[in-house]
Amino acid sequence: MAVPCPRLSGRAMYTDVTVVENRAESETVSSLFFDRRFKARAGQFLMLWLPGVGEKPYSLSYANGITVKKVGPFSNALASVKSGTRLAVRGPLGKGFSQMPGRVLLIGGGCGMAPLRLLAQQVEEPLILLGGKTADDILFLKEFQGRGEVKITTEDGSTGKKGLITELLPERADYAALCGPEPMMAASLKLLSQERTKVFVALERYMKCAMGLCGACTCSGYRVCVDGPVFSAATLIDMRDFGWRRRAKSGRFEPVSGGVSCF
Amino acid sequence: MAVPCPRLSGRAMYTDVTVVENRAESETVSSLFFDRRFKARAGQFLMLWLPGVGEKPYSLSYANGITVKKVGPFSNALASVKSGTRLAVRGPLGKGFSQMPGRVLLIGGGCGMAPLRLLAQQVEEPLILLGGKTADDILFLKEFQGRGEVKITTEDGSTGKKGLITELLPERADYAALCGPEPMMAASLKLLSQERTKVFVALERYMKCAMGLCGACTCSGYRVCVDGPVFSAATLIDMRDFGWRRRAKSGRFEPVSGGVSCF
Amino acid sequence: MPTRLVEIHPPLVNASGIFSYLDVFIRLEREGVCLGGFVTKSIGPAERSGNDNPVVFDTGYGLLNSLALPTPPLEQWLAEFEGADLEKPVIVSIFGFSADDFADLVNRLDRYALAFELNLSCPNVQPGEQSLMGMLAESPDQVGQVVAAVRGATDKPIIAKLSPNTDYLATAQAACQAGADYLACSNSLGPGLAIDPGLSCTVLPGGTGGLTGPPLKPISLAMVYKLYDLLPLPIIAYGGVQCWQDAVDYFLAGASIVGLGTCFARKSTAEVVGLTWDIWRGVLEYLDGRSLSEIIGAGHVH
Amino acid sequence: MPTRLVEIHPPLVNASGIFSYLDVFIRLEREGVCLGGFVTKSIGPAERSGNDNPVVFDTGYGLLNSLALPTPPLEQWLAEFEGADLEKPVIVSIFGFSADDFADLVNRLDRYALAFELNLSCPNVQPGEQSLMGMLAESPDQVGQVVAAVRGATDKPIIAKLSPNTDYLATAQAACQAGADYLACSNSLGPGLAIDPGLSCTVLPGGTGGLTGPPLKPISLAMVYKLYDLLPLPIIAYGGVQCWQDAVDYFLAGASIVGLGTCFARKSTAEVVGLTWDIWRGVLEYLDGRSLSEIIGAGHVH
Ligand SMILES: Cc1cc2nc3c(=O)[nH]c(=O)nc-3n(C[C@H](O)[C@H](O)[C@H](O)COP(=O)(O)OP(=O)(O)OC[C@H]3O[C@@H](n4cnc5c(N)ncnc54)[C@H](O)[C@@H]3O)c2cc1C
Ligand SMILES: Cc1cc2nc3c(=O)[nH]c(=O)nc-3n(C[C@H](O)[C@H](O)[C@H](O)COP(=O)(O)OP(=O)(O)OC[C@H]3O[C@@H](n4cnc5c(N)ncnc54)[C@H](O)[C@@H]3O)c2cc1C
Ligand SMILES: Cc1cc2nc3c(=O)[nH]c(=O)nc-3n(C[C@H](O)[C@H](O)[C@H](O)COP(=O)(O)O)c2cc1C
Ligand SMILES: Cc1cc2nc3c(=O)[nH]c(=O)nc-3n(C[C@H](O)[C@H](O)[C@H](O)COP(=O)(O)O)c2cc1C
Ligand code: FES
Ligand code: FES
Repeated sequence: MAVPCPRLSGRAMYTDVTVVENRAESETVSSLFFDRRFKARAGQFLMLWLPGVGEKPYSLSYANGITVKKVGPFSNALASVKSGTRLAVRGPLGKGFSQMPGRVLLIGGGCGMAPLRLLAQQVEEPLILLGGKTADDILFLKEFQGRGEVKITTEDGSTGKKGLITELLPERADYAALCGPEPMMAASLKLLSQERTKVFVALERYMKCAMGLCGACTCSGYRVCVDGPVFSAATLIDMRDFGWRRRAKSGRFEPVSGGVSCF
Repeated sequence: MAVPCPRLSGRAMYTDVTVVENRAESETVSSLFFDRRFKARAGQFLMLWLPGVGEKPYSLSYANGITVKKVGPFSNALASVKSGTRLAVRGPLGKGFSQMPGRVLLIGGGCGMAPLRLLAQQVEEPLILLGGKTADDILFLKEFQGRGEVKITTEDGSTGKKGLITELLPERADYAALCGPEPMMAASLKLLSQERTKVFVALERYMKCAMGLCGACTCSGYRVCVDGPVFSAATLIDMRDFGWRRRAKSGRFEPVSGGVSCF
Repeated sequence: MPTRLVEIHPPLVNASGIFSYLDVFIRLEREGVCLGGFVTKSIGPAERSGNDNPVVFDTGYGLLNSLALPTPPLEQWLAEFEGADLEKPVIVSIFGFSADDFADLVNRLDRYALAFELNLSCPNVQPGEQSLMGMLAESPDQVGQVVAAVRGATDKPIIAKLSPNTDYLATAQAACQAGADYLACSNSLGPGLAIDPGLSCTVLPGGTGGLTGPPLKPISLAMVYKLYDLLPLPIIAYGGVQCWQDAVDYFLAGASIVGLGTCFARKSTAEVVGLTWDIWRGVLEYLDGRSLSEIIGAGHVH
Repeated sequence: MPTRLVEIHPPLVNASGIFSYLDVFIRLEREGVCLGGFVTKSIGPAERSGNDNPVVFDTGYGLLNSLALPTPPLEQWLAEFEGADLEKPVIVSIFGFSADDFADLVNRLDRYALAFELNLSCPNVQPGEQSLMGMLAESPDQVGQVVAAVRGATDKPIIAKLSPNTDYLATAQAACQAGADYLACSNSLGPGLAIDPGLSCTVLPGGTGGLTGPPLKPISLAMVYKLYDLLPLPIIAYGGVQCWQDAVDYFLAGASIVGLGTCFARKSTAEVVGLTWDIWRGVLEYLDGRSLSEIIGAGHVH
């Protein structure tokens, strides 16, 4: 092997990975697997660069993979890369979920199930609550069932209980991890924090530098790329924008529920 | 203490030292002692910077000091700094003397006695041969006597044997270390290498960058600042310029015996 | 000495485009950051998205960026300023494509600004644009016109932010004559290029981006040093500050205020706060009881 | 493709002013250095001492130097060339203060040179001088005259060494029109300044020095990339190469030959040899059987 560059030791910008499998998880969701495993905590993310298309953040759903929902130009391009494609990635970036000893509740909706899948591997016998619009939105069901008890709600009742995930709450737990659409997380948080549960929430914001410099990803002054994406409920109390608004590419505020959401 | 700079960790250019003593060793020679000890092998040197005057190399004669002979503008300025003065130094630089297990011969002349003084502390019971024009040239006599047997020659016979140091050779030894005027070293080397002695020689050349880049200090293609200043006899065989010529500030060749030598 | 002073204690600020938004400043202030004030990202006349990602590239020794001046609509900026619960003063950085643009922005933002920093020198562009550096910093005339227009629109201190890639002595002189109160040295270097050998293509949109961090430090230090000798204006120094020694170097060269940017890369809020304190404590230890004004310019021994 | 090619295998050289003298090249050749040829320090019309020490300052991220072109008398150079027992070819770097100086040097040195590299771009000066960069690189006219004069004096390949601090597209164009065969990117950056906070004074004589090493890399890479698109001349790349990836970046950007300088700092002869092999082996592994020409310019995806 060629001698590694002193310039790059420990601070290379990109890691080159090769896609070894592109697995369809549902109509609109695919997982990409790489020829490389990352040492990461669930909740950490990669910046994935497709030359000529862009560079966007994706949570690790596997130690060697990510899961993408086709919602716009980038995610469609990403979901259609063939196995054998070389990609440049940065990461794992950000702060993931902490250790959660004790009874853990995992609450997931939409692509939030991606980091939750990895988290389910990192905690003992979690109770897992999954919510979606329809059966097709429930990802990784087998794998979740292999890790703990799973309860499901769908808005159309096509699988699990008909209704919203919040209706399964409050479940008693020492810890809860929330990944999903921000309105769902905000609603769940309100119900949960009254109980004696340490709650962690994974946020998404538009990211540019993904290294804490540009401020694009701010949520009430916390830079999600370095202070998050996982925040504790204690911090969220201070975040007015949580569940309310986020900055678009220009920095303009838009409601968290607006736009083409990936959830 | 202020947090050290990551930029400078392990690669700071200058170390600031304060002169705590300026000790006259003879009419023309002074030792400067610093408030800091350097971990160095004998033969290694410091670049000493006097703002507005220049920056020149001096061998460590003590772990915390150097010894300077007044021969020109820089050495005169340096020899007259008062205790309390702050100086900026680079180093220790270069390759010093190797470990020398066994019977060691130390052969010194002129300012060559400076690195030899430190070397005498780093080897066991050396036999020390010192040569000078006159008694005043013999430095550190007490300290050398405290380390091993000392033999002296002076050209005027004012102390020791009258004559040249080469007349004390050949002494049998496993190792010999030579520091002094290049003609003396070249002559000694010839006498010594026929015996089964590993010989090391400390060279001096005009130095500019003192980091191996500029080539100013070359002696037959070896850059003295990084390949030396200490060379083995095996290497010296390949160095035509040894004992013959050196480059001046412009790169012009001059004879090693020419100019105002500090020896 | 200028009549219009930028009062900032301690004399440390963030660099424009770093942290960028008022909500981040508020957060840092709450967490006890050791900065005397904040500088906004450069605010432009109309909403801009800036370039597509990737917009940064870490060379391992410095950072290339090609954000290319994203900015929310001005109305949103005004609303954010109105609502901002911030104690420390804010220097408002602005940019535009004409002297009128600059003057209009100053009119709208005047009541929120401790001072205006004019971005005359950003080397980055969205595809097809000319850079601020090309339009303004390369032409002392243009710089004079922009500064004069702003001077006519405000009594707040005006800071002219210079480029290290142009004849900055000429630009600075033009800015000074047109009524600038401060000089800022400097905006980013180059621009430089990054290639990904794995994918065999350039990384940044358009290929190039401005270089910041340690590579810029000696260049910007030379600018501060020379401008301190040349002109009577106080100087804000940006470029490659990583530790207190760098800040001290800038003060010795003649800067009155020092800005921090790339050194915050990959640092959480708590780490940012910690670094600012490390830097300021280091400066205080170096001062060892002396006042800062004693060392400003003290590196000029002739 | 130029008619006059610089044949260098492997396509790696030292940068001018690094190692400098023929005796050092001979030593490195004997020890098996993996360079295809050597570049002399810039040879001037008359003996010069260069600046007083300290002439280098390590910023921790790059190197400032202000050697300011020391050079032995030309007669000595000629004698050294005559006596030099060297197999690898030598590119002779020259500088002067007029077009005649350059032409005279070429006349005297022609038989020893594989090619001439014209130093049009050194930013360093002895006290009171104007820099080569100021005299030549800042004026495409002057550059044209110097290159034309040299073109008239030799049939050897002419390499025009450019500055990153001036309008290098214009300079390169002038050099090309006047008959240059190669462009070299680039000479040192800035200049920059170094201050010693302990002693509170500037370090280098005159304060400033050219910046080399990693800070220069992205800037020089941008030059190579742009000039490769603009002009039909092959390019020698200098600036901040530390490892094979850097060399590959330059080849992808369009360089035909890559030069190494500051990366050799603090390296013994054996370490220098080792580093050149590490770099070249890395390039070969990257090529993975392809020829070098396949990757030269391959980073230009449009
Ligand atoms: C920390 C983090 C982790 C993420 N993890 C995943 C994941 O595991 N799987 C997944 O499918 N998606 C994930 N995303 C979202 C993903 O980055 C893209 O935003 C999404 O794929 C849409 O991109 P697009 O260009 O296809 O659609 P667009 O048309 O650009 O946008 C669709 C919607 O996504 C939002 N969006 C666009 N770009 C970003 C961005 N860079 N960061 C945040 N939001 C953006 C827009 O506001 C819009 O509402 C994550 C985002 C963040 C910040
Ligand atoms: C590795 C090394 C170790 C040295 N150790 C000592 C020491 O321990 N004690 C000591 O007194 N001197 C030592 N010297 C010599 C010292 O660096 C100065 O050269 C000397 O003090 C004369 O400097 P000057 O300016 O006073 O005299 P100058 O008038 O400049 O020169 C007097 C003579 O010294 C030579 N010389 C000048 N500058 C240098 C230089 N930078 N490097 C080499 N030779 C030079 C000149 O060729 C001239 O012959 C050492 C030199 C080297 C290279
Ligand atoms: C990500 C990023 C964004 C920047 N945005 C701006 C900007 O909007 N306006 C501006 O004047 N300078 C901008 N700059 C330049 C900085 O304000 C500063 O001048 C430069 O980064 C040098 O400081 P540093 O080396 O400490 O980062 C930006 C720099 C970076 C790294
Ligand atoms: C100590 C030193 C001396 C130099 N002397 C010269 C010179 O004489 N002529 C020249 O054209 N360039 C000179 N340069 C510039 C180099 O040739 C090269 O262009 C520059 O250092 C960039 O390469 P690097 O980053 O690999 O060092 C010198 C550079 C250094 C560091
Ligand atoms: S994306 Fe730039 S600070 Fe988070
Ligand atoms: S002094 Fe420059 S190479 Fe030794």
